[in-house]
Amino acid sequence: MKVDQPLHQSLGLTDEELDGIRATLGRDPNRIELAMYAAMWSEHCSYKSSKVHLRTLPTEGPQVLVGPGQDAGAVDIGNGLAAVFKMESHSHPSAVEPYQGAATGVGGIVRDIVSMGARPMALLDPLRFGPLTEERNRLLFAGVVAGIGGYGNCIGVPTVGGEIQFAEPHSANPTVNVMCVGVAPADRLVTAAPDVPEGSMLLLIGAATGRDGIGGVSVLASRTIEEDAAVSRPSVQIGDPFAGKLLIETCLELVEGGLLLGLQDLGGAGLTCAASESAARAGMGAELDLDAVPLREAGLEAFEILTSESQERMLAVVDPARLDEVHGVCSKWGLSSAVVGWLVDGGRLIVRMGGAVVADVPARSLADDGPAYERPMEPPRGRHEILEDDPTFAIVDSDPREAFLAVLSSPNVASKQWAFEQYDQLVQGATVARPGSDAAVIRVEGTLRALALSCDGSGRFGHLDPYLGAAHAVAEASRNVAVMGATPLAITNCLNFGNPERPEVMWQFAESIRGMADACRSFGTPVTGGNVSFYNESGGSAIWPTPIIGMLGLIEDYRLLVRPGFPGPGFLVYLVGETFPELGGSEFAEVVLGTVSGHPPALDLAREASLHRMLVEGARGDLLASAHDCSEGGLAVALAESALAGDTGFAVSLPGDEPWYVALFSESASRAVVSVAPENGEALESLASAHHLPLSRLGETGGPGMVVDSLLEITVEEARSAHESAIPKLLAG
Amino acid sequence: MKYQFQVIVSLKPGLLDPQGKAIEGSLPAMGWANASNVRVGKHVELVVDAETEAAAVSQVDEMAQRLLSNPVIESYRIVSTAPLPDPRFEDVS
Amino acid sequence: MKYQFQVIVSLKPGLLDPQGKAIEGSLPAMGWANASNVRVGKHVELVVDAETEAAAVSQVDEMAQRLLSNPVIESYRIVSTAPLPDPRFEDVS
Amino acid sequence: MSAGTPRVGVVTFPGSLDDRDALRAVALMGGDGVPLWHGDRDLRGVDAVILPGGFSYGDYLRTGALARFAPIMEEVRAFAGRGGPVVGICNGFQILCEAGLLSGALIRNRQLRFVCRFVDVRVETSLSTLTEGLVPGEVLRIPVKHGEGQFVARPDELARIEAEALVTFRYCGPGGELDDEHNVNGSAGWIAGIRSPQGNVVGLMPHPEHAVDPDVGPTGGQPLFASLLTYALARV
Ligand SMILES: Nc1ncnc2c1ncn2[C@@H]1O[C@H](COP(=O)(O)OP(=O)(O)O)[C@@H](O)[C@H]1O
Ligand SMILES: [Mg+2]
Repeated sequence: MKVDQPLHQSLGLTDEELDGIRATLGRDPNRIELAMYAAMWSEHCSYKSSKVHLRTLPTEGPQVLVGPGQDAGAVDIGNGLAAVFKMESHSHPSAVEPYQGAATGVGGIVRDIVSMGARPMALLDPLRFGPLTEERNRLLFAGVVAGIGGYGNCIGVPTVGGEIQFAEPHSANPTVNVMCVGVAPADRLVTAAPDVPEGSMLLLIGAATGRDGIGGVSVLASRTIEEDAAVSRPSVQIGDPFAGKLLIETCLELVEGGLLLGLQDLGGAGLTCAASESAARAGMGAELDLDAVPLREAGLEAFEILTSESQERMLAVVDPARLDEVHGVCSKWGLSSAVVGWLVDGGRLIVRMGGAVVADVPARSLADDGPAYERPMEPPRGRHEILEDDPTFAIVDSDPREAFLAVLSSPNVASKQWAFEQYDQLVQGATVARPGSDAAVIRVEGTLRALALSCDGSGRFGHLDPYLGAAHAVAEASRNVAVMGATPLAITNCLNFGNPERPEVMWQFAESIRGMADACRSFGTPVTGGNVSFYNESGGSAIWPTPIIGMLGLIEDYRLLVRPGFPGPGFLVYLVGETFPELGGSEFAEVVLGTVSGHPPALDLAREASLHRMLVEGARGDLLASAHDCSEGGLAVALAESALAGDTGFAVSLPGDEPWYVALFSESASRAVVSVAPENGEALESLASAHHLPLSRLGETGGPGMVVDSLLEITVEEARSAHESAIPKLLAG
Repeated sequence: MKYQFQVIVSLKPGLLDPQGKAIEGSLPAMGWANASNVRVGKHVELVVDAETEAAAVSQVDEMAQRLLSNPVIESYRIVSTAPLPDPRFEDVS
Repeated sequence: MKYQFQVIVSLKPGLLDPQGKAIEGSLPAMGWANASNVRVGKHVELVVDAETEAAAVSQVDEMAQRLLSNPVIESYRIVSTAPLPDPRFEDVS
Repeated sequence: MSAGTPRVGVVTFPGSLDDRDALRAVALMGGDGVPLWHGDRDLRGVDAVILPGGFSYGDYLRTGALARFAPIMEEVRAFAGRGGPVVGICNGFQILCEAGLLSGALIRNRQLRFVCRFVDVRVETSLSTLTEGLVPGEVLRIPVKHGEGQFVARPDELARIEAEALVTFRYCGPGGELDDEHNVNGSAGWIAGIRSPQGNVVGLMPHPEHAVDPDVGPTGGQPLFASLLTYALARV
């Protein structure tokens, strides 16, 4: 922090923003008010750079119960139940302290689900790191994975899926996103209640407030790391998963007992955010009494109490007549609860401490009236050169077997077992398909329904063409749930980008939104919420644009779900879809040809949507013996993973007349590898033609080897060892 | 010469210590309501073979910084194993 | 009166210490092949409010025995927080 | 509750996680699951007690260290003393060791990482509440999920555990073989579970409650619950 800077600037507010605050208040804000605005109007809380773009996303559909704007989105999953889900980034804290950063990320997203009144049932963790050949990246990777497990395992929410990719631009800036999914009776969702009476109590439940994460949102998440290398250390928060678990149980018992009028988690901007949003949503104001806030250490100043990001706290809105019952539930679970304020008419947030009013501002101005910018945008220079340098037309003289092993053991493609084995995947007893499947599947208690969940993001594709990259991410996420037999329902997202004040970054962002919106419209999967993480850069070089899509699909009868593994010998193997010469941005191009360039594969959104419908129909009719989507590494990897998952070899011929490396490694979209029992071959063919999808019969399952024409022959065991040992070997240094 | 050290690693003051907090929370039920300020850290013992005590100390210091503690959230101190002040306190088990 | 204590809990000799072993295993690669006998234990600080020091000590002893250590695998010792012998070794971070 | 249906209590401590799963497994296997609360001094007349998996008190200080002081543990101790069947799964096993109801202790996994994986365990004795009717040598597929499951004991203690045949389960390969690769956490003697000398108290790290429902995965936990219900029924 520069010493000679005016206070508002050192808190991250611009001169114009200060003028806006003055205009709202009709006077100069005092230091405490300034700190409150700085937190609420930070990029992280106000979405000031992204708002105008986010508005263009499709958010409506008959399945949507709660759209963007709440702590989490909710969709109707039948039987009177709602699935509540949301994704969030904790990249900045994780870059500073990987274990605690990731752990508190889990804690935060789980509380978002709880604050809707839903029981958290599953976590997924899409992650991005720099190459594991560097020690710093290994430490970040190991620390983040341990932190996610450390928190998720301890609170009893299974981590059932995720995604891990490695790329140099993520070296100093890991991307750590966490998605949580919960389930609640649809009529019990805790949403903004417009008719909460005046005098309703604001009850702070959970941990005492300390100095941790003071200014976290402005310090960590709204600037680049190096701007704050010195300042950011005191902002590190330590997660207390045990307290987190007690908080989950307490809140759910309160919700089930009908004891609450509202519930908000305390995340970024702490009490300021929770109080101003609670008041604004009720169309009211609030009085806060900081002397009533339980403190972890003496001597906290008002601005510290107001902006502390101490973890494991929730703010409940309670009818005074039910206060005793509420206190009773809290103390049953060993948590403290304190009335720290109440709702008042008139719309002002009035804060008292030591008997004096220390802040008095309109609640709405904090919560809803933050600035919105239309930041300048411009495509990055040199973009056309990279696109035109397409590896599809390179001269390839590699050995097929070596190329195959290189791709299979590339860290992006290799098994992520080392990571997901550190996660409890089973607690709650609902996990029908665990990590290692295209999508995770969790069943919904008391029904035959199940949720299929997948997280996907674009790495290279998004770098080369952010519009296509984001559209591919939605397509792959939908395909991943559809191959398991689930109808894609809706998405959440986390948009990870560099500094939005740079026109190239803003352009990448806008293009990504456009791609995501187009794909979501075609697939009928509205966006129910999400999170934006900017300033992921250092030394003027940003991470690749990384929009991560969290897809939620629905299976009506989980007994009919389809798994990726070949079920055994004697099944017919087909490729649904068509392979084009599209090596731009492929794993093969990076690993074997050493280039990240060219045009990403084209995406025919209508064909993609037909593929999803066909796969779901095939699953419902119990026709498919296995199904696995083709994405990174192309047909070669899809076949290999089906063989590994089912411990069954295959013998196939390549369809079409493209060169072998195109047929094996092109990453053309809208494809899946499926197998069927021999008697079902014809049914599959007519199903595909009913959906106007190309279908090629490749061969049969069986035997100890993976055999492709006379090009390639490799035992399942050798392939397994390449696939499974790659990451542990790299971690061993 | 072999020098024996103890490195005590603790969470920096002001940071939440979830372990200490949970232990403290359960003490009253065990009849020890008069105990407080519980903080849990790590205690690492090790032996360093070096020419001089000064060399050993500077090596342990580096190890404590780079390997045994996490400087972002923890501080450490180094104690050379001198006889303990009062035999009453010695290894009582 | 408030008395401050440190309780140091360590694995009994003869029992394998997986953390100590892992640290020891990583030392040579970091250039510290001359360090050995690494054992990782716990360091618990606490304050006891009691009439006399003797009362405080006997309570901490009971806490150490029943709660802070597991006698099946761990031993403990109690240190009352006296000034450290050599200022060089004080909190160096 | 029909006559002749054993009632199996499952204790919820602060931080218990697999308590609902254990209750569901009991019901699926034909018993009556009875939720019990750590702060009560009441076993509600159950015929068997399960201390479930999870992270009671966050596993802070030591796994199971704080939970063993819970009021209900006095009742559990007395119940075990009367020969009542008591099963500790994962965190429950750790609590039973801390409470001195079983020998040994569980420390951090050899690899210092949490591990969630389906493993094979070999039944070592039929003289326990969980293995009545099972044949020693039988191999069951059951998941583990723990960070601190490495069984240790002082050498003399370990020798006694072996001499008295208290080992109930060992980690093994698919054919029952004991090799390093299949020792999932580095436990002494591949020990995955042990019993009290009377056999009515059993602790194990693997989670049989997550291996009873064929809709979700392997069912190696079924025979163990069947045995527990039979054992408990004998007391009804
Ligand atoms: N960080 C992670 N946490 C949990 N599971 C993961 C993680 N990374 C990958 N996985 C799992 O590994 C499997 C393969 O991942 P991935 O190659 O990204 O799948 P796909 O290409 O089908 O999207 C999936 O089941 C995924 O959920
Ligand atoms: Mg897939």
